[in-house]
Amino acid sequence: MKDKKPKNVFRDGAISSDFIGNSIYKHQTKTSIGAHNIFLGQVRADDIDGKTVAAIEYTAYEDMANQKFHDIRESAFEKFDLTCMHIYHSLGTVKAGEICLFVFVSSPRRKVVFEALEYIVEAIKADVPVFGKEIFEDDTHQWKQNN
Amino acid sequence: MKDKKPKNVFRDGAISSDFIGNSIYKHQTKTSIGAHNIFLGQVRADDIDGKTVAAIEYTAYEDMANQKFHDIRESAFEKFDLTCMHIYHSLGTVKAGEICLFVFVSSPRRKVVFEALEYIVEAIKADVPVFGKEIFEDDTHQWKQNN
Amino acid sequence: MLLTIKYFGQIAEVTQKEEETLECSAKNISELLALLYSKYEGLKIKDFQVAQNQELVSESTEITGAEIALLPPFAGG
Amino acid sequence: MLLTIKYFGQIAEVTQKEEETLECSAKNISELLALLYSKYEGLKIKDFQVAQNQELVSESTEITGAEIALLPPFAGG
Repeated sequence: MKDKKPKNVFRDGAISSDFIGNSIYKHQTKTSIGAHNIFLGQVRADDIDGKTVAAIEYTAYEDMANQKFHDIRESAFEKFDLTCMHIYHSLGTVKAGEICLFVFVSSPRRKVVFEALEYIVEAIKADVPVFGKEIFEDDTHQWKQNN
Repeated sequence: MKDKKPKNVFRDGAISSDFIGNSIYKHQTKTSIGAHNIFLGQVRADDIDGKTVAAIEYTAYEDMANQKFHDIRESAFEKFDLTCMHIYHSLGTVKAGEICLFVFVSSPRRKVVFEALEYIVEAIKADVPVFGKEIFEDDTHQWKQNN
Repeated sequence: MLLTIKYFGQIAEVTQKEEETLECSAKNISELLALLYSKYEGLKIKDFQVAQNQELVSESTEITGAEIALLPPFAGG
Repeated sequence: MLLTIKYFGQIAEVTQKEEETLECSAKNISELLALLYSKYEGLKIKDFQVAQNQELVSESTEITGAEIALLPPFAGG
Protein backbone atom coordinates (compact mmCIF):
# COMPACT_ATOMS: atom_id res chain seq x y z
CA MET A 1 0.00 0.00 0.00
CA LYS A 2 1.18 3.49 -0.83
CA ASP A 3 0.82 6.04 1.91
CA LYS A 4 -0.01 8.91 -0.45
CA LYS A 5 -3.50 8.84 -1.85
CA PRO A 6 -3.67 9.02 -5.67
CA LYS A 7 -4.86 12.35 -7.04
CA ASN A 8 -7.65 12.53 -9.58
CA VAL A 9 -6.00 12.88 -12.99
CA PHE A 10 -9.28 13.10 -14.91
CA ARG A 11 -10.87 16.24 -16.27
CA ASP A 12 -14.37 16.50 -17.65
CA GLY A 13 -14.19 17.04 -21.43
CA ALA A 14 -11.32 18.53 -23.44
CA ILE A 15 -8.23 20.14 -21.88
CA SER A 16 -8.12 23.78 -22.96
CA SER A 17 -5.07 25.66 -24.25
CA ASP A 18 -5.74 28.26 -21.51
CA PHE A 19 -5.40 25.59 -18.85
CA ILE A 20 -2.07 24.51 -20.38
CA GLY A 21 -0.79 28.09 -20.68
CA ASN A 22 -1.73 28.75 -17.08
CA SER A 23 0.02 25.60 -15.93
CA ILE A 24 3.21 26.77 -17.68
CA TYR A 25 2.83 30.20 -16.06
CA LYS A 26 2.69 28.68 -12.57
CA HIS A 27 6.14 27.15 -13.06
CA GLN A 28 7.88 30.48 -13.51
CA THR A 29 8.38 30.82 -9.76
CA LYS A 30 10.37 27.56 -9.74
CA THR A 31 13.75 28.96 -10.70
CA SER A 32 15.68 25.71 -10.35
CA ILE A 33 13.96 24.48 -13.53
CA GLY A 34 15.92 24.76 -16.77
CA ALA A 35 13.81 22.61 -19.10
CA HIS A 36 10.15 21.73 -19.52
CA ASN A 37 8.80 19.07 -21.85
CA ILE A 38 5.11 18.80 -22.64
CA PHE A 39 3.20 16.08 -24.45
CA LEU A 40 -0.30 16.77 -25.76
CA GLY A 41 -2.56 14.09 -27.19
CA GLN A 42 -5.06 15.54 -29.68
CA VAL A 43 -8.09 13.72 -31.15
CA ARG A 44 -7.53 13.01 -34.86
CA ALA A 45 -10.33 13.24 -37.43
CA ASP A 46 -9.25 9.87 -38.88
CA ASP A 47 -10.89 8.57 -42.02
CA ILE A 48 -11.87 4.92 -41.53
CA ASP A 49 -13.65 3.13 -44.40
CA GLY A 50 -14.97 6.41 -45.72
CA LYS A 51 -16.23 7.68 -42.35
CA THR A 52 -14.62 10.49 -40.36
CA VAL A 53 -14.03 10.48 -36.59
CA ALA A 54 -15.89 13.45 -35.08
CA ALA A 55 -15.06 12.84 -31.41
CA ILE A 56 -13.83 10.30 -28.88
CA GLU A 57 -15.91 9.51 -25.81
CA TYR A 58 -13.58 8.48 -22.99
CA THR A 59 -14.52 6.27 -20.05
CA ALA A 60 -12.23 4.72 -17.45
CA TYR A 61 -12.08 2.32 -14.56
CA GLU A 62 -11.44 5.45 -12.55
CA ASP A 63 -10.12 4.13 -9.23
CA MET A 64 -7.72 1.71 -10.88
CA ALA A 65 -6.71 4.30 -13.48
CA ASN A 66 -5.87 6.92 -10.85
CA GLN A 67 -3.85 4.31 -8.95
CA LYS A 68 -1.96 3.45 -12.17
CA PHE A 69 -1.30 7.13 -12.90
CA HIS A 70 -0.01 7.41 -9.34
CA ASP A 71 2.29 4.39 -9.78
CA ILE A 72 3.65 5.82 -13.05
CA ARG A 73 4.27 9.11 -11.29
CA GLU A 74 6.15 7.50 -8.39
CA SER A 75 8.22 5.38 -10.71
CA ALA A 76 9.12 8.37 -12.92
CA PHE A 77 10.27 10.38 -9.90
CA GLU A 78 12.40 7.41 -8.83
CA LYS A 79 14.00 6.96 -12.27
CA PHE A 80 14.53 10.59 -13.29
CA ASP A 81 15.70 13.79 -11.59
CA LEU A 82 12.42 15.66 -12.03
CA THR A 83 11.41 18.88 -10.30
CA CYS A 84 7.72 18.65 -11.26
CA MET A 85 5.36 16.35 -13.07
CA HIS A 86 1.69 16.77 -13.99
CA ILE A 87 -0.72 14.50 -15.83
CA TYR A 88 -4.27 15.30 -16.94
CA HIS A 89 -6.57 13.05 -18.98
CA SER A 90 -10.05 13.76 -20.34
CA LEU A 91 -13.21 11.82 -19.58
CA GLY A 92 -16.38 12.19 -21.64
CA THR A 93 -16.54 13.67 -25.10
CA VAL A 94 -13.49 15.26 -26.76
CA LYS A 95 -14.01 16.53 -30.31
CA ALA A 96 -11.51 16.14 -33.17
CA GLY A 97 -8.82 18.81 -32.79
CA GLU A 98 -9.27 19.03 -29.02
CA ILE A 99 -6.73 17.87 -26.44
CA CYS A 100 -7.36 14.73 -24.35
CA LEU A 101 -3.98 14.16 -22.65
CA PHE A 102 -1.58 16.68 -21.11
CA VAL A 103 1.70 15.46 -19.60
CA PHE A 104 4.13 18.07 -18.24
CA VAL A 105 7.61 17.34 -16.82
CA SER A 106 10.25 19.78 -15.60
CA SER A 107 13.86 19.37 -14.52
CA PRO A 108 17.02 21.41 -14.05
CA ARG A 109 18.47 19.76 -17.22
CA ARG A 110 17.10 18.95 -20.65
CA LYS A 111 18.33 15.37 -21.20
CA VAL A 112 16.21 14.22 -18.28
CA VAL A 113 12.91 15.65 -19.52
CA PHE A 114 13.12 13.96 -22.93
CA GLU A 115 13.64 10.52 -21.40
CA ALA A 116 11.10 11.02 -18.64
CA LEU A 117 8.30 12.30 -20.87
CA GLU A 118 8.53 9.42 -23.33
CA TYR A 119 8.65 6.91 -20.48
CA ILE A 120 5.53 8.39 -18.88
CA VAL A 121 3.49 8.66 -22.09
CA GLU A 122 4.30 5.08 -23.12
CA ALA A 123 3.35 3.83 -19.64
CA ILE A 124 0.03 5.70 -19.76
CA LYS A 125 -0.81 4.20 -23.16
CA ALA A 126 0.06 0.66 -22.00
CA ASP A 127 -1.01 0.45 -18.35
CA VAL A 128 -3.96 2.73 -17.62
CA PRO A 129 -7.52 1.40 -18.03
CA VAL A 130 -9.00 4.17 -20.16
CA PHE A 131 -11.40 3.32 -22.99
CA GLY A 132 -12.20 5.35 -26.10
CA LYS A 133 -15.25 5.20 -28.30
CA GLU A 134 -14.52 6.80 -31.67
CA ILE A 135 -17.72 8.45 -32.80
CA PHE A 136 -18.12 9.03 -36.53
CA GLU A 137 -19.91 11.95 -38.10
CA ASP A 138 -22.88 9.66 -38.92
CA ASP A 139 -23.20 8.73 -35.20
CA THR A 140 -21.96 5.15 -35.65
CA HIS A 141 -18.89 4.21 -33.61
CA GLN A 142 -15.92 1.90 -33.17
CA TRP A 143 -13.64 1.25 -30.21
CA LYS A 144 -10.17 2.77 -30.17
CA GLN A 145 -7.21 0.57 -29.27
CA ASN A 146 -3.65 1.70 -28.45
CA ASN A 147 -0.83 0.10 -30.39
CA MET B 1 21.22 28.33 -51.83
CA LYS B 2 17.81 27.65 -50.37
CA ASP B 3 14.91 29.17 -52.25
CA LYS B 4 12.83 29.87 -49.13
CA LYS B 5 13.97 32.85 -47.10
CA PRO B 6 14.62 32.09 -43.41
CA LYS B 7 11.99 33.43 -41.00
CA ASN B 8 12.98 35.48 -37.98
CA VAL B 9 12.96 33.10 -35.01
CA PHE B 10 13.89 35.76 -32.46
CA ARG B 11 11.53 37.45 -30.05
CA ASP B 12 12.37 40.47 -27.95
CA GLY B 13 12.60 39.42 -24.27
CA ALA B 14 10.93 36.43 -22.60
CA ILE B 15 8.38 34.17 -24.31
CA SER B 16 5.10 34.40 -22.38
CA SER B 17 2.89 31.50 -21.33
CA ASP B 18 0.00 33.29 -23.09
CA PHE B 19 1.91 33.18 -26.37
CA ILE B 20 2.51 29.44 -25.90
CA GLY B 21 -1.13 28.76 -24.95
CA ASN B 22 -2.30 30.69 -28.00
CA SER B 23 0.07 28.78 -30.25
CA ILE B 24 -1.40 25.49 -28.96
CA TYR B 25 -4.92 26.85 -29.53
CA LYS B 26 -4.17 27.63 -33.19
CA HIS B 27 -3.38 23.95 -33.83
CA GLN B 28 -6.86 22.74 -32.92
CA THR B 29 -8.09 23.29 -36.47
CA LYS B 30 -5.45 20.84 -37.74
CA THR B 31 -7.33 17.62 -37.17
CA SER B 32 -4.76 15.31 -38.74
CA ILE B 33 -2.52 15.94 -35.71
CA GLY B 34 -2.55 13.29 -32.97
CA ALA B 35 0.46 14.33 -30.90
CA HIS B 36 2.20 17.56 -29.96
CA ASN B 37 5.53 17.80 -28.17
CA ILE B 38 6.78 21.07 -26.72
CA PHE B 39 10.20 21.96 -25.31
CA LEU B 40 10.60 25.06 -23.18
CA GLY B 41 13.96 26.38 -22.01
CA GLN B 42 13.67 28.37 -18.78
CA VAL B 43 16.37 30.55 -17.22
CA ARG B 44 17.69 28.95 -14.02
CA ALA B 45 18.64 30.99 -10.94
CA ASP B 46 21.89 29.01 -10.65
CA ASP B 47 24.16 29.55 -7.67
CA ILE B 48 27.75 29.99 -8.86
CA ASP B 49 30.43 30.64 -6.23
CA GLY B 50 27.89 32.11 -3.85
CA LYS B 51 26.27 34.39 -6.47
CA THR B 52 22.83 33.85 -7.98
CA VAL B 53 21.92 34.26 -11.66
CA ALA B 54 19.20 36.92 -11.94
CA ALA B 55 18.85 36.97 -15.74
CA ILE B 56 20.47 36.01 -19.02
CA GLU B 57 21.06 38.64 -21.69
CA TYR B 58 20.93 36.97 -25.11
CA THR B 59 22.63 38.24 -28.25
CA ALA B 60 23.07 36.48 -31.58
CA TYR B 61 24.73 36.67 -34.94
CA GLU B 62 21.20 37.12 -36.18
CA ASP B 63 21.47 36.48 -39.92
CA MET B 64 23.57 33.36 -39.49
CA ALA B 65 21.40 32.17 -36.58
CA ASN B 66 18.18 32.51 -38.59
CA GLN B 67 19.81 30.62 -41.45
CA LYS B 68 20.85 27.84 -39.03
CA PHE B 69 17.34 27.67 -37.55
CA HIS B 70 16.05 27.41 -41.12
CA ASP B 71 18.48 24.58 -41.95
CA ILE B 72 17.49 22.70 -38.78
CA ARG B 73 13.85 23.12 -39.73
CA GLU B 74 14.36 21.81 -43.29
CA SER B 75 16.39 18.88 -42.07
CA ALA B 76 13.79 17.96 -39.40
CA PHE B 77 10.98 17.98 -41.98
CA GLU B 78 13.11 15.73 -44.19
CA LYS B 79 13.89 13.24 -41.40
CA PHE B 80 10.51 13.11 -39.62
CA ASP B 81 6.85 12.96 -40.66
CA LEU B 82 5.91 16.28 -39.05
CA THR B 83 2.71 18.24 -39.65
CA CYS B 84 3.97 21.46 -38.03
CA MET B 85 7.07 22.86 -36.42
CA HIS B 86 7.70 26.18 -34.69
CA ILE B 87 10.80 27.62 -33.02
CA TYR B 88 11.07 30.86 -31.03
CA HIS B 89 14.15 32.13 -29.20
CA SER B 90 14.55 35.20 -27.01
CA LEU B 91 16.95 38.07 -27.56
CA GLY B 92 17.76 40.62 -24.86
CA THR B 93 17.10 40.14 -21.17
CA VAL B 94 15.23 37.08 -19.85
CA LYS B 95 14.88 36.87 -16.06
CA ALA B 96 15.27 33.71 -13.98
CA GLY B 97 12.03 31.70 -14.21
CA GLU B 98 11.16 33.12 -17.64
CA ILE B 99 11.15 31.19 -20.89
CA CYS B 100 13.85 31.79 -23.53
CA LEU B 101 13.26 28.90 -25.98
CA PHE B 102 10.00 27.44 -27.30
CA VAL B 103 10.11 24.50 -29.73
CA PHE B 104 6.79 22.98 -30.84
CA VAL B 105 6.40 19.91 -33.10
CA SER B 106 3.22 18.13 -34.18
CA SER B 107 2.57 14.90 -36.06
CA PRO B 108 -0.17 12.36 -36.64
CA ARG B 109 1.71 9.88 -34.38
CA ARG B 110 3.52 10.18 -31.07
CA LYS B 111 6.77 8.25 -31.73
CA VAL B 112 7.72 10.83 -34.33
CA VAL B 113 7.36 13.89 -32.11
CA PHE B 114 9.64 12.54 -29.37
CA GLU B 115 12.48 11.85 -31.79
CA ALA B 116 12.00 15.06 -33.74
CA LEU B 117 11.88 17.36 -30.72
CA GLU B 118 15.08 16.03 -29.18
CA TYR B 119 16.85 16.21 -32.54
CA ILE B 120 15.82 19.84 -33.02
CA VAL B 121 16.69 21.00 -29.49
CA GLU B 122 20.14 19.37 -29.61
CA ALA B 123 20.82 20.94 -33.01
CA ILE B 124 19.82 24.38 -31.72
CA LYS B 125 22.14 24.06 -28.72
CA ALA B 126 25.07 22.91 -30.90
CA ASP B 127 24.77 24.84 -34.16
CA VAL B 128 23.11 28.22 -33.65
CA PRO B 129 25.28 31.28 -32.85
CA VAL B 130 23.42 32.61 -29.83
CA PHE B 131 25.36 34.00 -26.87
CA GLY B 132 24.24 34.32 -23.26
CA LYS B 133 25.54 36.64 -20.57
CA GLU B 134 24.53 35.36 -17.13
CA ILE B 135 23.92 38.39 -14.99
CA PHE B 136 24.22 37.90 -11.22
CA GLU B 137 22.17 39.70 -8.61
CA ASP B 138 25.20 41.93 -7.81
CA ASP B 139 25.39 43.03 -11.50
CA THR B 140 28.59 41.10 -12.23
CA HIS B 141 28.38 38.56 -15.04
CA GLN B 142 29.82 35.45 -16.66
CA TRP B 143 29.31 33.92 -20.11
CA LYS B 144 27.06 30.90 -20.49
CA GLN B 145 28.31 27.95 -22.53
CA ASN B 146 26.26 24.97 -23.76
CA ASN B 147 27.55 21.52 -22.94
CA MET C 1 -18.69 -15.36 -2.34
CA LEU C 2 -20.44 -12.12 -3.20
CA LEU C 3 -18.64 -10.43 -6.10
CA THR C 4 -19.12 -7.09 -7.79
CA ILE C 5 -18.35 -7.41 -11.50
CA LYS C 6 -17.62 -4.28 -13.53
CA TYR C 7 -17.81 -4.02 -17.32
CA PHE C 8 -16.26 -1.31 -19.47
CA GLY C 9 -16.36 -0.04 -23.04
CA GLN C 10 -17.21 -2.66 -25.64
CA ILE C 11 -17.55 -5.29 -22.87
CA ALA C 12 -20.39 -3.28 -21.34
CA GLU C 13 -21.97 -3.16 -24.81
CA VAL C 14 -22.15 -6.98 -24.72
CA THR C 15 -23.38 -7.32 -21.13
CA GLN C 16 -25.74 -4.35 -21.49
CA LYS C 17 -24.75 -3.23 -18.01
CA GLU C 18 -21.78 -1.59 -16.34
CA GLU C 19 -21.90 -3.46 -13.06
CA GLU C 20 -23.62 -6.35 -11.32
CA THR C 21 -23.37 -8.27 -8.08
CA LEU C 22 -23.07 -12.06 -8.27
CA GLU C 23 -23.16 -14.67 -5.55
CA CYS C 24 -20.90 -17.35 -6.97
CA SER C 25 -18.78 -20.33 -6.03
CA ALA C 26 -16.02 -19.88 -8.66
CA LYS C 27 -12.60 -20.60 -7.12
CA ASN C 28 -10.50 -18.87 -9.77
CA ILE C 29 -10.86 -16.41 -12.62
CA SER C 30 -11.17 -19.19 -15.20
CA GLU C 31 -14.23 -20.62 -13.43
CA LEU C 32 -15.78 -17.17 -13.15
CA LEU C 33 -15.24 -16.55 -16.86
CA ALA C 34 -16.95 -19.86 -17.73
CA LEU C 35 -19.95 -18.64 -15.78
CA LEU C 36 -19.91 -15.24 -17.51
CA TYR C 37 -19.52 -16.80 -20.97
CA SER C 38 -22.64 -18.88 -20.39
CA LYS C 39 -24.49 -15.78 -19.30
CA TYR C 40 -23.16 -13.47 -22.05
CA GLU C 41 -22.48 -15.48 -25.23
CA GLY C 42 -20.95 -12.43 -26.99
CA LEU C 43 -18.08 -12.16 -24.48
CA LYS C 44 -16.32 -15.18 -25.99
CA ILE C 45 -15.18 -13.31 -29.08
CA LYS C 46 -14.08 -10.21 -27.18
CA ASP C 47 -10.53 -9.29 -26.26
CA PHE C 48 -10.21 -8.28 -22.60
CA GLN C 49 -8.07 -8.46 -19.46
CA VAL C 50 -9.34 -9.18 -15.95
CA ALA C 51 -8.56 -7.13 -12.84
CA GLN C 52 -9.20 -8.26 -9.27
CA ASN C 53 -9.27 -5.43 -6.73
CA GLN C 54 -7.68 -3.18 -9.35
CA GLU C 55 -4.75 -5.42 -10.21
CA LEU C 56 -4.50 -7.35 -13.48
CA VAL C 57 -4.72 -11.12 -12.88
CA SER C 58 -4.42 -14.30 -14.95
CA GLU C 59 -7.03 -17.02 -15.50
CA SER C 60 -5.47 -19.23 -12.85
CA THR C 61 -5.56 -16.57 -10.15
CA GLU C 62 -7.62 -17.53 -7.13
CA ILE C 63 -10.60 -15.35 -6.41
CA THR C 64 -9.96 -13.49 -3.18
CA GLY C 65 -11.41 -10.09 -3.79
CA ALA C 66 -14.73 -8.41 -3.82
CA GLU C 67 -14.29 -6.48 -7.08
CA ILE C 68 -13.63 -8.01 -10.48
CA ALA C 69 -13.43 -5.93 -13.68
CA LEU C 70 -13.42 -6.95 -17.35
CA LEU C 71 -11.21 -4.48 -19.24
CA PRO C 72 -11.21 -4.20 -23.04
CA PRO C 73 -8.06 -2.87 -24.82
CA PHE C 74 -6.76 0.39 -23.36
CA ALA C 75 -7.09 3.55 -25.41
CA GLY C 76 -5.75 6.32 -23.17
CA GLY C 77 -4.08 9.43 -24.58
CA MET D 1 40.63 43.09 -49.56
CA LEU D 2 38.09 45.08 -47.55
CA LEU D 3 36.67 42.91 -44.76
CA THR D 4 33.93 43.49 -42.23
CA ILE D 5 34.81 41.74 -38.97
CA LYS D 6 32.06 41.06 -36.41
CA TYR D 7 32.65 40.33 -32.73
CA PHE D 8 30.14 38.75 -30.35
CA GLY D 9 29.69 38.14 -26.63
CA GLN D 10 32.92 37.82 -24.67
CA ILE D 11 34.94 38.41 -27.86
CA ALA D 12 33.34 41.84 -28.20
CA GLU D 13 34.31 42.49 -24.56
CA VAL D 14 37.96 42.02 -25.56
CA THR D 15 37.83 44.06 -28.77
CA GLN D 16 35.62 46.72 -27.20
CA LYS D 17 33.62 46.87 -30.42
CA GLU D 18 31.04 44.76 -32.20
CA GLU D 19 32.18 45.39 -35.74
CA GLU D 20 34.97 46.97 -37.74
CA THR D 21 36.08 47.27 -41.37
CA LEU D 22 39.67 46.27 -42.20
CA GLU D 23 41.64 46.63 -45.40
CA CYS D 24 43.96 43.64 -45.21
CA SER D 25 46.11 41.36 -47.31
CA ALA D 26 45.60 38.14 -45.30
CA LYS D 27 45.18 35.15 -47.63
CA ASN D 28 43.63 32.77 -45.14
CA ILE D 29 41.92 32.78 -41.76
CA SER D 30 45.17 31.95 -39.97
CA GLU D 31 46.87 35.08 -41.34
CA LEU D 32 43.88 37.21 -40.42
CA LEU D 33 43.91 35.84 -36.87
CA ALA D 34 47.62 36.68 -36.52
CA LEU D 35 46.76 40.25 -37.41
CA LEU D 36 43.86 40.35 -34.94
CA TYR D 37 45.97 38.81 -32.14
CA SER D 38 48.53 41.56 -32.56
CA LYS D 39 45.76 44.13 -32.42
CA TYR D 40 43.83 42.55 -29.51
CA GLU D 41 46.23 40.74 -27.16
CA GLY D 42 43.36 39.35 -25.04
CA LEU D 43 41.92 37.32 -27.96
CA LYS D 44 44.70 34.74 -27.67
CA ILE D 45 43.29 33.17 -24.53
CA LYS D 46 39.70 33.16 -25.77
CA ASP D 47 37.84 30.17 -27.16
CA PHE D 48 36.05 30.98 -30.42
CA GLN D 49 35.11 29.74 -33.89
CA VAL D 50 35.35 31.74 -37.12
CA ALA D 51 32.58 32.15 -39.69
CA GLN D 52 33.08 33.49 -43.22
CA ASN D 53 29.91 34.70 -44.88
CA GLN D 54 27.91 32.90 -42.17
CA GLU D 55 29.57 29.49 -42.56
CA LEU D 56 32.02 28.09 -40.02
CA VAL D 57 35.53 27.80 -41.48
CA SER D 58 38.93 26.45 -40.39
CA GLU D 59 42.23 28.31 -40.01
CA SER D 60 43.43 27.12 -43.41
CA THR D 61 40.36 28.37 -45.25
CA GLU D 62 41.13 30.95 -47.91
CA ILE D 63 39.58 34.34 -47.41
CA THR D 64 37.01 34.90 -50.13
CA GLY D 65 34.23 36.69 -48.39
CA ALA D 66 33.38 40.13 -47.24
CA GLU D 67 32.10 39.20 -43.76
CA ILE D 68 34.11 37.43 -41.07
CA ALA D 69 32.72 36.77 -37.57
CA LEU D 70 34.43 35.64 -34.37
CA LEU D 71 31.97 33.48 -32.43
CA PRO D 72 32.48 32.55 -28.78
CA PRO D 73 30.87 29.32 -27.41
CA PHE D 74 27.17 29.01 -28.23
CA ALA D 75 24.64 29.33 -25.44
CA GLY D 76 21.26 29.12 -27.12
CA GLY D 77 18.22 27.71 -25.38
